[in-house]
Amino acid sequence: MEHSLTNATARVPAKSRLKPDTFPIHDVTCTVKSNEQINGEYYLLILSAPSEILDCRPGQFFHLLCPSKGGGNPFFRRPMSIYGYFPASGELHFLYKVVGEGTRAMAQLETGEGLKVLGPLGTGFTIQDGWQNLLVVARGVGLATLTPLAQEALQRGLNLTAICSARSPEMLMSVDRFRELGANVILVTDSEGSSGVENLERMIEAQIAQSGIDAFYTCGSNRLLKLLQRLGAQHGIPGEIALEQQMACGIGMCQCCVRSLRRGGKIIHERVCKEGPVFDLQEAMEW
Amino acid sequence: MEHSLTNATARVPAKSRLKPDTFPIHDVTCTVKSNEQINGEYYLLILSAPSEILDCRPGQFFHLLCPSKGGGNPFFRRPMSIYGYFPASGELHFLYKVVGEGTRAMAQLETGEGLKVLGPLGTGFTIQDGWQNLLVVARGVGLATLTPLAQEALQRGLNLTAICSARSPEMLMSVDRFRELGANVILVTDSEGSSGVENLERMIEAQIAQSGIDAFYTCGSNRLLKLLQRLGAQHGIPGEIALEQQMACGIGMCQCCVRSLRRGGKIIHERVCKEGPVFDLQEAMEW
Amino acid sequence: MVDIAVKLGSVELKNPIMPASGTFSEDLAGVFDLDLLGAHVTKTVTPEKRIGNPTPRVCEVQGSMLNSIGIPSKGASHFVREIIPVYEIFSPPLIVSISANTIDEFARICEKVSVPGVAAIEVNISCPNIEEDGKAFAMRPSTTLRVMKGLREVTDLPLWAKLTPNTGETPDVARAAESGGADALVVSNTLLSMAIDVKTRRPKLGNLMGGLSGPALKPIALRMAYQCAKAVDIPVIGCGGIATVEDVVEYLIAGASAVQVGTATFTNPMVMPHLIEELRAWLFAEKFQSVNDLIGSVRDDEAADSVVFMEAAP
Amino acid sequence: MVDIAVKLGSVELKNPIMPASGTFSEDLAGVFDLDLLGAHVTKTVTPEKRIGNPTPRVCEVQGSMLNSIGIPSKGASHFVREIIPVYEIFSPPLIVSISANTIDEFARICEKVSVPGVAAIEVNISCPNIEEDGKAFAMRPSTTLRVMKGLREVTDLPLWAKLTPNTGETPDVARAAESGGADALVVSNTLLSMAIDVKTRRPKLGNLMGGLSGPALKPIALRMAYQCAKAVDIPVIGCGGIATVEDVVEYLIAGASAVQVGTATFTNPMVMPHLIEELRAWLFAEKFQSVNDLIGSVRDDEAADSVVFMEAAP
Ligand SMILES: Cc1cc2nc3c(=O)[nH]c(=O)nc-3n(C[C@H](O)[C@H](O)[C@H](O)COP(=O)(O)OP(=O)(O)OC[C@H]3O[C@@H](n4cnc5c(N)ncnc54)[C@H](O)[C@@H]3O)c2cc1C
Ligand SMILES: Cc1cc2nc3c(=O)[nH]c(=O)nc-3n(C[C@H](O)[C@H](O)[C@H](O)COP(=O)(O)OP(=O)(O)OC[C@H]3O[C@@H](n4cnc5c(N)ncnc54)[C@H](O)[C@@H]3O)c2cc1C
Ligand SMILES: Cc1cc2nc3c(=O)[nH]c(=O)nc-3n(C[C@H](O)[C@H](O)[C@H](O)COP(=O)(O)O)c2cc1C
Ligand SMILES: Cc1cc2nc3c(=O)[nH]c(=O)nc-3n(C[C@H](O)[C@H](O)[C@H](O)COP(=O)(O)O)c2cc1C
Ligand code: FES
Ligand code: FES
Repeated sequence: MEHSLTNATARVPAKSRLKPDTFPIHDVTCTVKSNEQINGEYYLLILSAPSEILDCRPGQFFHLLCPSKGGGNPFFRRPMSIYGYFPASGELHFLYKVVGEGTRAMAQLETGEGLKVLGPLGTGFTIQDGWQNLLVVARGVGLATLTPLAQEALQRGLNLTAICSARSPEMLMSVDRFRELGANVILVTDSEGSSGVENLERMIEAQIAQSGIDAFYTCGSNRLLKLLQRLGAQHGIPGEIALEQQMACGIGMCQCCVRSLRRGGKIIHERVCKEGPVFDLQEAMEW
Repeated sequence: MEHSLTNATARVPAKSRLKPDTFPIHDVTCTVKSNEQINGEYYLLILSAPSEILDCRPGQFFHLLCPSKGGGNPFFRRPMSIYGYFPASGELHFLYKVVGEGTRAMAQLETGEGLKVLGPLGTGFTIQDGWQNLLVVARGVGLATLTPLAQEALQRGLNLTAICSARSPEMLMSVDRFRELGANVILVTDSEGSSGVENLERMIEAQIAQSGIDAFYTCGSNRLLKLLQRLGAQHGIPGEIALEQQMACGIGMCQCCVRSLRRGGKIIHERVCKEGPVFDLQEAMEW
Repeated sequence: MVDIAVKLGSVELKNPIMPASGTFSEDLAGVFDLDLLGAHVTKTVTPEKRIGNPTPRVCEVQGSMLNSIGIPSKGASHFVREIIPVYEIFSPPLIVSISANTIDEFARICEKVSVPGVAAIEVNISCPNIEEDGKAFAMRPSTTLRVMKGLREVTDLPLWAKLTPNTGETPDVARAAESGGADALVVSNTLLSMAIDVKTRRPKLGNLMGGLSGPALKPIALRMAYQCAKAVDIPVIGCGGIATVEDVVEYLIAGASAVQVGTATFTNPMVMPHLIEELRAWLFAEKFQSVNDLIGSVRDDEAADSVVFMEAAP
Repeated sequence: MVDIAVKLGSVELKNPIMPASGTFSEDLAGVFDLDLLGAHVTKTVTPEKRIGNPTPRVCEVQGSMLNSIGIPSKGASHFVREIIPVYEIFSPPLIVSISANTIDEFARICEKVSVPGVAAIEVNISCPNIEEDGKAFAMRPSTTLRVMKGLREVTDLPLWAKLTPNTGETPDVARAAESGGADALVVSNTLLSMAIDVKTRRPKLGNLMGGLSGPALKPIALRMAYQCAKAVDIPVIGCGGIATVEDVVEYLIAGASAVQVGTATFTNPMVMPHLIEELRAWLFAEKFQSVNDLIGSVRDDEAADSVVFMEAAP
């Protein structure tokens, strides 16, 4: 886990960093291009965004200042993974599930309204030089977090297989998006009985045997975490997982967003907003 | 100062009062019919209101739950005199000046929106049986408070003269309304030099000499209060004044809205929301 | 039908919602049927006539309010003669709030208001008093104990001690009130605060400082209610910032057996009857048979005991 | 040009805006030029490594927040070796916040962080400590005096005592800190509070209770800043709920010579540089030559002296 990742904010800032035009974190008001419900629970928010905030890495997130709408009055910002970033068209996409006050308010945003976003934040996924075959296994909103990996794989000419898991086929999002990005998509659902751990394990083992897998990427499910940790250990395949934790500042100051990790035989705390949200798969702990 | 005024809430409630259909104070959501700026500072708000809240007395007020609009978030309700109440057409009118957070929010109300109003509240003006010639002297928003007196005088077939004072002629509101209600309107303004105390005194003395005055009614100005107290004492003419004070509850519970009054050789405190806002002219103290 | 009756020692309430002292009077009978309430709580009355503080007596702060009313009072005799009889026509228990500057005066007024028609006496020990150089009795365990003992001697009526948030010793004060003979605790009164008008540079209250009430007070008073419920065996009555049914439920879960609603009535005079109905509906939806099953049901077992009485943050 | 420089004893600030401890780190340099600030204040560091409290460590309450971070710390040695040097590249004075469980440990860490590059030491005496059965030093005048005296002996750097709102004795504690050798007071830390999730019936914080900060704290901390400014001759630094330039001005009028901004940075990371510009603009519009003319200019002369130290409400 070295390479490409030039996440400036993860290190102590050098003096040169303090020049006004080089601050890597931006707090800007974007304009809502569209905000549509794509199925029962999920919304797709498309913002028109200035190019300086679109220099993102897959796995990074933005901290969104939800409006006081829909009766609520969310106080903190809400962290949201970058579902898509498009410097060419000046677009920033979020895929989100309505769960509480903040996301309820977000769902009320209308085209043309402003939304303050802070970012890009956190440390994203790494793809090591020489890797060829990447496997993404995700469920729920985790799919949003992992989709930009396919964009990066496409740019770099790598093979990416995405196993997308959901309760029922109607719940599967971002499958089209993954396909558009040239990923090899496998759908598994609870309702069809295909999302069980045994079935996944069989499919992954087959893939390892067939073309090999250089790295696992996952997010959002304890069950998937355990499975991939086991397979990774067995086959010596590295992996990464994006974790969630409640956030206040989003930029590393408040220490509220820590998660426990296993490292060097000890349990340590790291900040999801700063060292994370992406962590080494084997270091991650069930929750 | 006895008569007609059947302000139920001013007395301890009798058991019969506790039956659900006889509560004199209503908390209802009215619909905005219109809300228009009528000159630089003043707005006229017309609400569509249920008839049960339109059994009002001149001088009474409503307690308005201003919306969280225009960036503000007013916490308390805001007291506003009834500018007009029309059971027949189901309308309730307020004339207000934009001064702070609450009135700024009110000014943003649009046709069709709801506004919660509590009332009618307080003890209004009294018109004693046998009185024929009433004199109203008012300035600023005080005109709003006094206008319904003209409505009452018209209904009772009494003569009412309204001396309306303002900084400049453009600022004079409710003059048309007074005229509509058959009042004899006299305009005085600072810009024309006609609003000085000497001029007012001369006009009032002339009226006393000519047709006589049975009672004074005023509101809103220390200068007018002093003048009328003096003339009232000299000529033995009774009078009433509507006073203002900041309010929390508006119905007599919190004791925040007291004003000092001279009564029986002592200085006493009375609640503007309950015993007031209308008080005896001679008891009122400058502020 | 969900049972929402609660017992506060010997005082039975048909529901756990009652007004907070100083934010209620018989004037509210002009708005709804006061028989709906769990109890009636009067404005604090003092032995002698008091004029109260200079105006402005209230101001707004971000989503809440400050007050420095100063307990204007017509005195105890007037109260017993004129006010108590007004409540004869109502069925809920009448709780009379009293305060005084010295323990002697406190005992005197306590005796005076121990009359038929009064169900319990709420002892407002959260006001500055002259014996303790301006500090309220409820700021310290020692003075709380002394005043409660003094009152316990002169009345057989239940005594509810009303605590103040202006202290760092809430659990100790709660235990002192219990030892002194309190039958219940009301938690809490307002928190000393200030606001300044930046244009005039004058304090927004005539009295310079005043008490914070409303939503901003809720997390503080809820913490106190929780601490008190852990510290004593007598019932705790939650008070501070309650405006929604979730607020009521939060206090009950924390261990309060009933709640008082103050500031919310100013902006929404119908709030108490609404809360009663909403509480019933909430309990029904959550499948509770009785409100008593909710009281004190906080799931705090996973947190270390040691932090329960932690007195400072973070 | 309006002069907005202030002096806090020997520490000179080019403007009166600085971050509050625990709500700031060098990470903010990713957002704006930290040289703009009046000073830099580090997260409280403890002598030894501490892991901090269980999550969730923060929650929202009506327009404000609670936290129980629990001061995770890599210990004083790591701090001196790794963190202090980071600030060498910045020009504003560096204020190091320290805390400890006993007076001895406090003295030890105070000595340890008294190194070049540190302009002043902020003494966080608002945390529970084991010597005083879980009470913070700043809850009582006696313990405040003792700890400040202990620190005064071991360092020549200016000492800023950070007070707690979890007390009923603010003016006494302020005077004790001054007597003990404090060069300035920071007023204040967070107020012990609680929130419960009504669905799960669990406390919203892993640690059960935590500190209230943000707008709800403002009227309380402003009152304390005012009381402290009246009580002592050393400078007072206001802290609590500051989010707008009016908030800054309110604290300065009340007598604070500078302010710290905490929670507001979480929702608006650019708030401090904005406040600096807005303060300059406000002073200009109100025709002040210097911010020093605004400090302590509250027009409280019309209120009786006696109420100034009133400790309870209403
Ligand atoms: C790095 C990161 C990336 C994320 N990306 C996405 C995404 O792409 N799509 C998506 O739908 N969701 C995502 N989440 C989860 C999302 O942040 C929460 O669903 C959201 O904050 C809930 O806010 P609420 O007000 O609707 O819910 P409430 O339950 O009302 O929120 C209360 C508080 O808890 C916090 N909170 C609640 N759930 C979570 C959670 N799962 N993670 C972190 N904080 C939480 C809120 O931020 C808020 O502070 C992400 C979380 C993290 C940490
Ligand atoms: C009985 C009564 C009748 C009134 N009738 C009218 C009317 O018909 N038209 C009109 O324009 N105004 C009237 N007023 C004044 C009106 O209530 C205030 O202008 C209004 O409350 C200001 O609110 P704000 O938020 O805009 O101002 P802010 O200054 O932001 O208000 C801050 C606080 O002070 C209170 N306050 C400010 N000014 C006054 C005031 N003059 N009187 C009482 N409280 C005040 C507010 O209610 C609020 O609680 C009346 C006041 C009273 C007491
Ligand atoms: C205007 C006002 C007057 C009050 N008067 C009294 C009083 O006389 N006696 C008393 O014990 N508490 C008094 N209180 C405190 C309330 O009873 C209550 O403890 C406090 O307001 C917190 O509850 P709330 O947030 O629901 O208002 C008063 C509060 C307000 C706002
Ligand atoms: C997340 C968080 C962590 C904090 N950590 C510390 C700390 O380590 N040391 C300290 O003295 N104060 C700490 N505080 C208190 C703040 O410095 C400040 O006193 C308080 O938050 C009030 O200011 P505010 O309302 O502007 O946030 C912390 C506050 C928050 C919200
Ligand atoms: S959210 Fe503040 S450190 Fe991560
Ligand atoms: S406003 Fe409450 S008593 Fe008048």
